[in-house]
Amino acid sequence: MTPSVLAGLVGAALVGLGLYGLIIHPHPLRKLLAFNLIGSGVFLVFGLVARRGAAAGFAFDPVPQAMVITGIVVAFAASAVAVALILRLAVEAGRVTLDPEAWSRPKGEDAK
Amino acid sequence: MIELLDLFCFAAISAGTFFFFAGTVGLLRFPDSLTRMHALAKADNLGLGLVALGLILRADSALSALKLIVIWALVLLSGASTAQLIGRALRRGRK
Amino acid sequence: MSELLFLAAGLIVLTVAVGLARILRGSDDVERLMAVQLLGTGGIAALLLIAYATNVPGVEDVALGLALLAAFATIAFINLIDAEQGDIEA
Amino acid sequence: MSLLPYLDVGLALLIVGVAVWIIAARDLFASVVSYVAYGLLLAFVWIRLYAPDVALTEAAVGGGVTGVLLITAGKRLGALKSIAPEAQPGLAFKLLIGVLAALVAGALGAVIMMLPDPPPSLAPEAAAAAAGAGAGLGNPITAVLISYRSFDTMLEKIVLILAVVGVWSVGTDKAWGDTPAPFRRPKPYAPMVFLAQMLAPIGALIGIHIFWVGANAPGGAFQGGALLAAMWMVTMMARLVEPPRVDAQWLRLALVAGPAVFLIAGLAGEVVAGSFFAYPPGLAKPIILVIEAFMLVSITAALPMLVAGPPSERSEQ
Repeated sequence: MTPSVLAGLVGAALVGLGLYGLIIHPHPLRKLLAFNLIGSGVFLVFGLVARRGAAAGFAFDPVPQAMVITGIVVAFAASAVAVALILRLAVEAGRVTLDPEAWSRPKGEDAK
Repeated sequence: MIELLDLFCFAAISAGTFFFFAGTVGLLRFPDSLTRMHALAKADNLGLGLVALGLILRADSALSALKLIVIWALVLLSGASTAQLIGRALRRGRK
Repeated sequence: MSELLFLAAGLIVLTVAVGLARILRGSDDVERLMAVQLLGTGGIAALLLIAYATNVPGVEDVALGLALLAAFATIAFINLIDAEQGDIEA
Repeated sequence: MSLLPYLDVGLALLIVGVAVWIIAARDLFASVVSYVAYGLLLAFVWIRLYAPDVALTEAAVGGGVTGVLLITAGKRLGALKSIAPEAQPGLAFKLLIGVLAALVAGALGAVIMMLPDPPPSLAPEAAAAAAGAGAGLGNPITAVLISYRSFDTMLEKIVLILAVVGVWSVGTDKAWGDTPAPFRRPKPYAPMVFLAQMLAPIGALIGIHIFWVGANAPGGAFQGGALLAAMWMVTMMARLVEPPRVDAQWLRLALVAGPAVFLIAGLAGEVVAGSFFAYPPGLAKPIILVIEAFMLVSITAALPMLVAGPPSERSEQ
């Protein structure tokens, strides 16, 4: 097994882990972290494809690598928007939750 | 001559690795946050410094060697300054 | 010679990982930050060692970037604590 | 007998271990801090994949700037002590989701083991782009970003602007036009000021260096811009410079400059060189350099604004 295949398998494991965390965690920031794990897992699979596509005198295929660079920046932008939304939600609701019923309950009267 | 340089490289990198090891041992064994911070500083400053010193001899160009020195200097600067910041935060936290 | 660099890189990553595990299991936020800083320094060292042994070009610039950002998270964190507590003494 | 495979396996285990910790940690802040460590470890893997450009981006954007964003969010959310512990899903549900996630990971792993051989590659076309339209670019990744897939890169800059607009629009009406909150400190603090004063000039130099060598070596506008943005944030945190008001004209100009120049150059290509985003031969290198320089400005302006979050009103004292 070459190092790049290993990296690809790590990417697959990260996608699985991230998916699990995304569904399991009720906390929105934990969901965001899990979502970023999925993203980086996909990037690693791209990295494997880039390494396999070594041709034309390069040690790698530059196209997938360039897409990963674009992807990292876009993932960051999306995370920033998500964080802003989560923080505003927390300020408005007085608690950090995605539970839609939390809005109909007055503040301080949280779930038992 | 080459062997002598290799020997120096070997010695510096081994010493650097040792200081990383020492830093972690300190982290595991020392009783409180401030002493643990002291142990970490050894890894930061000496560990990386010696590794960079060992690699300078293997650098392709003068610019690469210069960059290695700058890397070390930057870590020294950040390590020393953040130790101050962290120390203050720890002291305040205990009040 | 490159085997030696791998060995050194492996040892550094191992010791740093042990320290990281120890601290992440603790409960102090400031200490967790110290662990990340240790990983940052160890990471730079191991990165340089591996890259020199496998001849990846341009890795000094990656290490420069990491070294530059070594204190970044800590600064942001300390800043937040100070903003919370107000500057009592400063 | 080489040690390298063992090192690779160790690194892989370490990354998966840290990822498990991100998901499993009880404490929110522990999870966030592990994510910063995780970003750093990923930079390693990218070096092992012979992708120093990506490693640099991951270290600067993935580890550094995202780390600060998440630490800020984690600390502020952690301060809300009124949160009732949320209902955790039951064991059976967790088990079910675990099986589902394992299936997805397994399927992806199986696909990875069955990738076509010989592998498809766009490398020859990218090489042609580097030799033709992106004349004089020794770094194939920069050639791909700025020439072969230039449309992507321009739209990605527009995504950054949209994200800034999105973040700003989350603020309250009353605070509109004011400065973002997190960089405000009551008073400058000497060690932090010292660190920022030392770090920022060196960092600016390194950021511009990485931008400049991007034509021929790992680096480029993304990576250099991320480092410059980090340095700007450090100086703002130390109160060396004040954070800008979000309605400042120069800030908005800086944000739009990159995509605007890129778009103008692209449209000009239609007229001068015969197709959208084609660069006239002979002038390709200077045009690309100008586009990249303006992109650097936009990235440097956008990232701190994204980390800082929406504008918030100053507390009246």
